Amino acid sequence: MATINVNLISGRSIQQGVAIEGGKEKPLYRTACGIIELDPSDLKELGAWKNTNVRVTSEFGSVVVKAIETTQGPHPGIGFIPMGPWANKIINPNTYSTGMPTFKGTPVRVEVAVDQQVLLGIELVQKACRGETV
Amino acid sequence: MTKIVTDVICPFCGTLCDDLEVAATDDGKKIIEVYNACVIGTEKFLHSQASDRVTRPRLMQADGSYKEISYDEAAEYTAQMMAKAKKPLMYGWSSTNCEAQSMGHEIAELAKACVDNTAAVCHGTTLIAVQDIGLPTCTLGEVKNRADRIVFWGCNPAHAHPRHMSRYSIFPRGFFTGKGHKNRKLVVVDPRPTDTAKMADIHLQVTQGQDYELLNAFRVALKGEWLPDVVAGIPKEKIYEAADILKSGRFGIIFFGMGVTQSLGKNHNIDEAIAVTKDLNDYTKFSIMPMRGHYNVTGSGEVMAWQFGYPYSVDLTRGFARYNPGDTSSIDLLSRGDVDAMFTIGSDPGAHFPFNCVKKISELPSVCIDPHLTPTSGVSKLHVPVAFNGVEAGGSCYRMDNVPIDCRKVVEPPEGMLTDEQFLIMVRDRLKKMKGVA
Amino acid sequence: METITITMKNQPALYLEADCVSPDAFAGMTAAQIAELSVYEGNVTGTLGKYFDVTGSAGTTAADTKIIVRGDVKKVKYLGMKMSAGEMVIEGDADMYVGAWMTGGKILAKGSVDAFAATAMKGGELTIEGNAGNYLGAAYRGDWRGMSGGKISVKGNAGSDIGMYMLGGEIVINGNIDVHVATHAEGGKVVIKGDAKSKVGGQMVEGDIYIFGSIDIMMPGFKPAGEVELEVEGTKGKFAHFIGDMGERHKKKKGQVIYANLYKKI
Amino acid sequence: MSEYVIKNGHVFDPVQGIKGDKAEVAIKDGKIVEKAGSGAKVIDAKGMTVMAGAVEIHAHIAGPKVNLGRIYRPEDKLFTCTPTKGMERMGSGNSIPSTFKTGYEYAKMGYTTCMEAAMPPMFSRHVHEEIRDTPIIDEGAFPVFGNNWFVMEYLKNHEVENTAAYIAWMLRATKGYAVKVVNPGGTEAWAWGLNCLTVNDPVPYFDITPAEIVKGLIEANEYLGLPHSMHIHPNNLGNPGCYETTLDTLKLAEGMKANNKFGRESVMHLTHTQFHSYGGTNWGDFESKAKEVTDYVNKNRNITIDTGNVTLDETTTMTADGPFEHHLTGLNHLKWANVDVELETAAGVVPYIYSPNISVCAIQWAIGLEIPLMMKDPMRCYITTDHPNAGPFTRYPRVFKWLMSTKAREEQINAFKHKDKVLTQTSIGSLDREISLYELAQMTRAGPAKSLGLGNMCGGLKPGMDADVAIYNFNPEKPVANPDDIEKAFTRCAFTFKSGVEVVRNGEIVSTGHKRTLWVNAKIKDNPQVVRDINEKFLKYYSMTQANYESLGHHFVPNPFAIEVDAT
Repeated sequence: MATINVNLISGRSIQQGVAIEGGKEKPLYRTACGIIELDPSDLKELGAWKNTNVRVTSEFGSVVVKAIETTQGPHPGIGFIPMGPWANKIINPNTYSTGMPTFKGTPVRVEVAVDQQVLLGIELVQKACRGETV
Repeated sequence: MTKIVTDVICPFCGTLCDDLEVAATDDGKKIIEVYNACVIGTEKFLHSQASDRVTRPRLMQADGSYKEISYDEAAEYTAQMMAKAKKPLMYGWSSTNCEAQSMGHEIAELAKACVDNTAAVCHGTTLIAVQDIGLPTCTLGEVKNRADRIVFWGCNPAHAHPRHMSRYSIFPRGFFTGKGHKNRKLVVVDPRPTDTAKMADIHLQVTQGQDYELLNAFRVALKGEWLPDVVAGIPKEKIYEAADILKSGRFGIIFFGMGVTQSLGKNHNIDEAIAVTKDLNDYTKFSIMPMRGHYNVTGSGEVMAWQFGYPYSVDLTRGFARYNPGDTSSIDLLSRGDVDAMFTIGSDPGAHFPFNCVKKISELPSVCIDPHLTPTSGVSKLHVPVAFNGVEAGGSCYRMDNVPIDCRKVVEPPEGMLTDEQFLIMVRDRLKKMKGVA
Repeated sequence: METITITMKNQPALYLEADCVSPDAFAGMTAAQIAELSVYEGNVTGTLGKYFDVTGSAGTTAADTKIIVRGDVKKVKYLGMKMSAGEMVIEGDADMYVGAWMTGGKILAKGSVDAFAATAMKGGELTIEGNAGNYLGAAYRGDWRGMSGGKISVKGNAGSDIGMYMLGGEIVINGNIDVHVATHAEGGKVVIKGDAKSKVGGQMVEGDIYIFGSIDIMMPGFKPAGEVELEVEGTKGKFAHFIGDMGERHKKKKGQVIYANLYKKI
Repeated sequence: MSEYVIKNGHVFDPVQGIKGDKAEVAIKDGKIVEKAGSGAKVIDAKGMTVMAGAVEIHAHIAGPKVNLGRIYRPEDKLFTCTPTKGMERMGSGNSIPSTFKTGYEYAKMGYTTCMEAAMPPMFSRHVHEEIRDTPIIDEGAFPVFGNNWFVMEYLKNHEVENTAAYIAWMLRATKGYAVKVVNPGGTEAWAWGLNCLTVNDPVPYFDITPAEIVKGLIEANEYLGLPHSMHIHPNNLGNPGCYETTLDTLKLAEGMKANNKFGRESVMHLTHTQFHSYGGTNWGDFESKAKEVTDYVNKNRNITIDTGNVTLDETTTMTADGPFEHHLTGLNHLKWANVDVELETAAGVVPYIYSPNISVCAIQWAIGLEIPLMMKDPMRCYITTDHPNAGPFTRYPRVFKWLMSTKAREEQINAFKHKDKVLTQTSIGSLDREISLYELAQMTRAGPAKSLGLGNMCGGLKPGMDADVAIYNFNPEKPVANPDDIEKAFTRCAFTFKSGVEVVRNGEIVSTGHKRTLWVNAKIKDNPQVVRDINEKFLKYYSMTQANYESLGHHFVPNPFAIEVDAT
């Protein structure tokens, strides 16, 4: 199976904003934030169709999200996961003693994971806290 | 019959729009329609009306299930936790009003706790930079009335602050800006061609993590000094050109966001951006402003500063206030295992902290005060649902430019539900008794 | 010189703040008196003796006092804070603020130390045989008066933001460093014998940085100014000379603009 | 409410002309009374000095720029934060204390009424939230008008009545106390990076001069009959040679007469006069012009002033004079904060160290003392440090020491590195006047109270006035052995009473009292034009709605005290 390495950034999107106000226990939150936006060239290199589940892994953790074609591109080499528990499972928590984690700029590996599920937000956090794979 | 409430303040982002109109039923119980708000603000008002809303405190049981308890029991549980802890962390505050923040600070003082707000994961590094070199800034109306140069650096208002551009920054016609956006030059710096960048006269697609270098190059370019051929992925000609555009305006402003506060360089990115702004004042008038996220994170910083002297990450454990992000900041406290109880209000660290910190929260005695079900409520031992501030309760809030605006109550909360402030008063009174304070 | 030894016996559950552990605070005291000094674990005040065995005795003055810290003090903050004279040896790793605000005396940390060591140091010597954390020899938040004197030596690596707002004194790192070094400095000397990453010397007004290894990304504000032969910390060699930060303000002396210098070994 | 009778103390009360006589002061129901009941608690003030609670006429103690100072100066608090103690909340800050510490420190020094000197109207809710959290002392706040678009547009056509109507609206909307002017026109010019350095420099776009703004605001102030006069920080602050601009500004009040029911005689209050009394053409030939300025003020009875004494500390400068702070950061290269406020004003903040080793700082120190020593009428000259600009207010006792003791002044002059320069550039060395306790009571109590239009309420011990009393451990019958004893005595009161409540005993807080917010409610004739103008500006140019601007509910001002003015 092909894997690609991208630089992960997280951040806001309007769908993320709507979803957090609409209820983080709801599927809409997963639709908005349980995704990774990839450049079409990176999707191609990964050998994945749009809207395929992928496992994204960094030095700090691993999470399953749905790979979608970027809405604000092109940005080859950059992956974007809207801010939320999915992104935070894998971002670099190093604060460099400033109090601020490195939410943007974490090297990650992306691999296709069609048979794995993207969890709901609260479920993801609860399972991960229990030490289960998410 | 319906009644229309006017001049309603939107309790979502730091733009703190105050021109919403809300149609509610005559008995003041139900919201029917929201006018003038962005899609997020509208959702915020309407979601408060969800039929499946949790309305009573819930205590997690040993098997992971929840048991409904009374507010009295919840206040007692919270006060006990605060009284027992050696180093409790009281985190959040950015989605509640200044009155509740003030009451929370009394609790923090009694319990000798650490107090921190969501700047910790948002604009905390901005505050560090401001402490290092200052901040030439202005109110948003100044931008509307005067600005002809707008820079969005590492921020994407099209998504995060949807009405910012129409109310204040790009489109409005003001006193000296009668032609609206036609007289404004827009520069966007972002590693992605975002929806904001697509509107720009110049988009500099900076290499992610090299904003500090690019900002430094701007300062060099303003002075007309030597530059390497390419900085942070941008050819030097483009940097000189952009620097000239900024210099040639009458009134300019840099808005910046988490693209710079959270990337490598952190506080120094802002530090250098402020230095660019300061330098530009040698040629014209320039200001800079952080795009604050939560609608009242600014207020939390203000109240914390006038009461304790510092805008966030305050440690009261020794009985007096101390401050040093890296030591007294939430992420470092949790990552290092330097707290033994977690009190969350008006924010969702479960969703927005790195996972190692969330796991730590799940292992601690913990209380989450939040109208919503959230990842934080999902890992906390006690969840106390409260009225939606800005919808079901009013109170003082501060916009991203520090302008104070008093939020309005639009409808009644569901029967028997308390506001943040009311619940905190119950906790404070109990804690006072436990500590033997009159 | 009298020696007092404190040995960790009861680990704190959280972290311990032991700003009393300095020759200045111990001077003139017996071991029993020292054991009664206050330390803090969160909001609970305890005695030093609750956590440490205290043996030996202190000298009459700080200068006559040597402190040996034994056992696992990875979770102890503020060792040697504000010390003005005397000596301290920390045998294992220590937490934050080792030698912070120190004005004199010597500290030898045989292990590694965490962030904020030697904050705003004015004088004395701090030697770290392991690694140093972030903000080594940096200013306190908001203060433009950073390290102004003394010497810091690190055998291992150091973190980010070392020597921020440095005004004087010397920092020598044998290993590698993370991002940001001597940011906003207006004096002083920093020598890095290993590699640096990026953001080296940003916003520097005055002062000198020597880098023996590589720099991942140069600051655009440092302009090439030729090559020089130098002897640095006992090593002779050819260095590429850069002046900067060209974007920053600079003083003039006798009509000449004074820049900060960055020397990179070739 | 408790009754008290203060016995055996040496009373200094300019309102009644009592100059150190042993007199009884009786307190009942929050007021000074002729005689208290037999059950009154007796306070023995033997060997002590008894004065009315002091009145602060000009300090920056609450609001956005003060808090910006707190936010951006963690180093101002390092190692000095104070713990919860009895009734006291935690405290922090040296040059910019937290709100709690501000209230406690003033009360401990015997101050009971304080004025926040510059309230940006748009930020009035913030100012009032901080005032609410400042315990004990009564406070008012001065909204700034000197760069306000409405004011400039009205006064361009000399529309005094409309200006007055606008001021009345603004005082109501912001719960403000007086008309404050800072660098008239210059701060609006600063919105474009420019300034007005003389009273005749035109304000960009608005086609008006600072002189016209100042004169018009005095006229509007007297049209309304407000308790305080127009309160001005003139153009060209802090520059060598600025005294000429100061004299030009003072002259604008010539021929104007006070019109009010409060006993106020002045029409202009010149604040922090020290910063406006500089001669010379550069920092090298910088010199004092205190004599020229005080000569003018001595001759013109419709002017009051305060001093702005430099205390030789590290401090934080903050002012609505935006261009000045930009100028200052260029001189000392320390961190610069600036906030421009739409349609109204601006503010800047820069830390500053008044070093006794720098000649300019030492000369500034001398000028600050020359002014009160040269003023003939202590009822028209008040002691301030323009806190925190020339030094923190907590240094008042040290300023009193310098004023009351030539020996203390000599000691300080001898400690300066550039002593000779101080002596050639100022006349501080030749002034042997020592301010008496009675004069001190005039300069810190009766005088500022009168200028604020509060002369019937506070600043004195006459029966019927508020029972604000400060008792100092200072025996006026004993010669002062060491000038430092003066400083010590005035730093911590033996007792402070605020509105009849004992708030300080032996220098410690024993009650947080019933703090009030003072504001002025001016009634005017209906003025539809001004109402329309206000509506229009909000629709077009403000970034918040008029309804939200005007909403300043009870929770912001929980204990208001409105001073009513009728100008209908």
